[in-house]
Amino acid sequence: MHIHELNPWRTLIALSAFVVLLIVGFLTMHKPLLTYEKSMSESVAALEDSDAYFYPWQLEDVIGNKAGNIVLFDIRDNFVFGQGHIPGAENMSANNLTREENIERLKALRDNGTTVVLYGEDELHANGPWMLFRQVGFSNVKLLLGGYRYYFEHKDDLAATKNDDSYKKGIARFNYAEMAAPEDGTGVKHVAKQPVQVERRQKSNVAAGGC
Amino acid sequence: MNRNYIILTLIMLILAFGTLFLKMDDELDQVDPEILLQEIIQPTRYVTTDQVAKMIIKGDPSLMLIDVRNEEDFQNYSLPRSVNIPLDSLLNPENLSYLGIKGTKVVFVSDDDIKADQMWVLTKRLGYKGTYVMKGGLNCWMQTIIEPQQPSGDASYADQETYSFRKGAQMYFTGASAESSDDAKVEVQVQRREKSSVAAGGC
Amino acid sequence: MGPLIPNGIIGDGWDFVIAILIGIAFGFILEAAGFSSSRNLAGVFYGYNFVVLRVFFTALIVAMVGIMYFDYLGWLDLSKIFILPTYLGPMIVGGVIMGFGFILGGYCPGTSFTGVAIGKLDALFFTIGLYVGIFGFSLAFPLFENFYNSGSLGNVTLTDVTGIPASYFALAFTVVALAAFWGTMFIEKRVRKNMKQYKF
Amino acid sequence: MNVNNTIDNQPKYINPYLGGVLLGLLILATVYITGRGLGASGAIKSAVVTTSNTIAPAATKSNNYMGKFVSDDHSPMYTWLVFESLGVLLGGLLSGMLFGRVKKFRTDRGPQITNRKRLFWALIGGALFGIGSQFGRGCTSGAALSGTSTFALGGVIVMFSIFGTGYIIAYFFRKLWI
Repeated sequence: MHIHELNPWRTLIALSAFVVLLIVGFLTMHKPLLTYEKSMSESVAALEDSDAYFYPWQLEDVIGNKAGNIVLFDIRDNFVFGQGHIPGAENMSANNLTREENIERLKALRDNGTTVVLYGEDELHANGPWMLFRQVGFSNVKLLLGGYRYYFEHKDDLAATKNDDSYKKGIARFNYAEMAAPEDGTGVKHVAKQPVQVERRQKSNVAAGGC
Repeated sequence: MNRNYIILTLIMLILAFGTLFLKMDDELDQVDPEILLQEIIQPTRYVTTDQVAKMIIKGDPSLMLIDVRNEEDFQNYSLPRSVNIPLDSLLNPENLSYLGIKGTKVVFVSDDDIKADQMWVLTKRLGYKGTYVMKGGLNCWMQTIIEPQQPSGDASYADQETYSFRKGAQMYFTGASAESSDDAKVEVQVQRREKSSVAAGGC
Repeated sequence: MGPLIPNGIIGDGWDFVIAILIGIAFGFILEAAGFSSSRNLAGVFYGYNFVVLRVFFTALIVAMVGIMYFDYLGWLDLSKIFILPTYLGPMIVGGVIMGFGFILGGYCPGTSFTGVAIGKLDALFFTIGLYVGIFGFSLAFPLFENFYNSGSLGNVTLTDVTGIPASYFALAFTVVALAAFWGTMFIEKRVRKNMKQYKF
Repeated sequence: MNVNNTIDNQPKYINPYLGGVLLGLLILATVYITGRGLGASGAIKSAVVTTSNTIAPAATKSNNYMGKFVSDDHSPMYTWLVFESLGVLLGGLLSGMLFGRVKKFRTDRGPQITNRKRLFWALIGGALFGIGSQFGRGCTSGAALSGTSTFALGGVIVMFSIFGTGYIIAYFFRKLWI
């Protein structure tokens, strides 16, 4: 009779307890309300997708009720919304975006093919929520360029904004190099920059220790 | 008796095989979408051009400026000590190593604030902390720091103070000669928490 | 959720209390499994007692597989656990030296502590030897400081180096370990039959 | 079969696989709670640094190796691994008492060598293990077991080189054990 021939029923119990623990883990696993549908690299690429934006002049159709299945969501808070908003817009203020019913609402709108246009005070305001919704698979969510402020300034002649690009982002409005050039006449330097020496992160070991 | 060993072997094998079917994120670690959304709706990530200018002037070692424009624009003009990470090459591991250093404040800069904000959302999804967006971007930088507008005579004291700081900063960043020596004092108490002055020339 | 202490769920103050509790469990398991006897430990190299192999590899595969599941279930954040840094040359040399130490001394550090606890003189001498060895190492450190720091690959995992997902390693280790368990069971039977005397 | 090995004489060790499963779960729990694995040789290192620091503080601080572990605000003994190793001693004692293995001092040895020889080789083996564990950044429990179970490359290297060497040289030292 050797050690290894002893009946391993306790081992079986210990291992089974472990298996039960894992099964309980699987059963109680938190099912998230939202999951990323786009990977990081897809999300980066998706920012170039012009289909994800909604132009101010397109609002005319929405306001005039000519375009079906487009819903405007105003993410500013309720009070500001009450003071003025794009006609036909619904209020879904940013603080409530994480509410389950709002997420469900978006899911329902996606499923029946309705386009959702998000807007905030300016474009920046709605940019974050818009990006997140696109990343979690709401491909029907679009961002209103220029935001409410631009709409408000041009609401009388939205069609004219077709030729206006003052609301567009990612454009240098000034010639930086010239503007910031020293005024003593040394002019604009076009010297290739030396890479800046900055600290980089090592692969982190969070809890140091071991033997 | 050996039957129990067979059962044990089988359990272990099944467990080990099971790991193959676990959907592991090969990707970098990511923040839960819900938590990310909650962070996104907080406006705490924005810093003003004045704050950035102060930090640069003071030489704050914890500041790291990351320029998210493309390389050509970056070569043409960039803020001092900034690092170029074009938005579309963020996921390059070499670029990611700039982020997530303990104790640094990373400020994203672009032409305006949209691209920087998009960068912020993407890096936040990857779980990096201590990242900020320079509100208004370089366009605002030009308007406020490089060519500050003098407030009208009856403007509040705070506005006058902001203006005098900006004139000093302008001199620092461009080498412009100061119009009057009084205005040119560069105010460098960076960390001071300030009440936001309304007329401080927002972009 | 986990790891609890790095994530701040359990305060740092509990660190040492937990250390003692974990140590007690560790010592208990080692001793109860028979690791307090150098005869048992050395047996793995001579084929008369494979208790080291069994305990070691069972622990290894349970922990490996468990970590995979814990990660999947969201209980453990793998990016926050300590990954042993790799120093290629020094680690191979260190392992070889430790291999000699294992055969000659019949213990490894953790097991020698449990041996001391139940009154094994050879375990006590082994522990004194450990102390002497590390002292000598520290004094002579300048001689091989360069070598000690050479071959650093950083805190890399098998997946980082090979690109193969961790679950394949877990499976491979499990299959090999299970095969070894069955194989050694027969080896042990044969070797023991030929042994004249075997006392614990 | 040999005479000594009757059932009464069998040491009451637990089934090795039970020990393994429990140890595996302990590693899991340790990683889950503390984010790192088990260890043992680190405690001896702390002891070395502490004594050296008491005897010759200046020399210790200037020593490139030990100097790293000296800090002004607490003793080098005040580390996680020292407490864990204290626990190992306690746990071993507990188990030994439970299974009736705590007896007067005695020596385990192979049948062909004397006690004195065995103790001599234990000392040498310990010294080698001490040196090796510093090069290997950990011993069997710290590097090989905890390291490998967290899929660290270093752990696997240490594990294979310890056991590989063991098997290669086992033949030459067989007198010690069989």
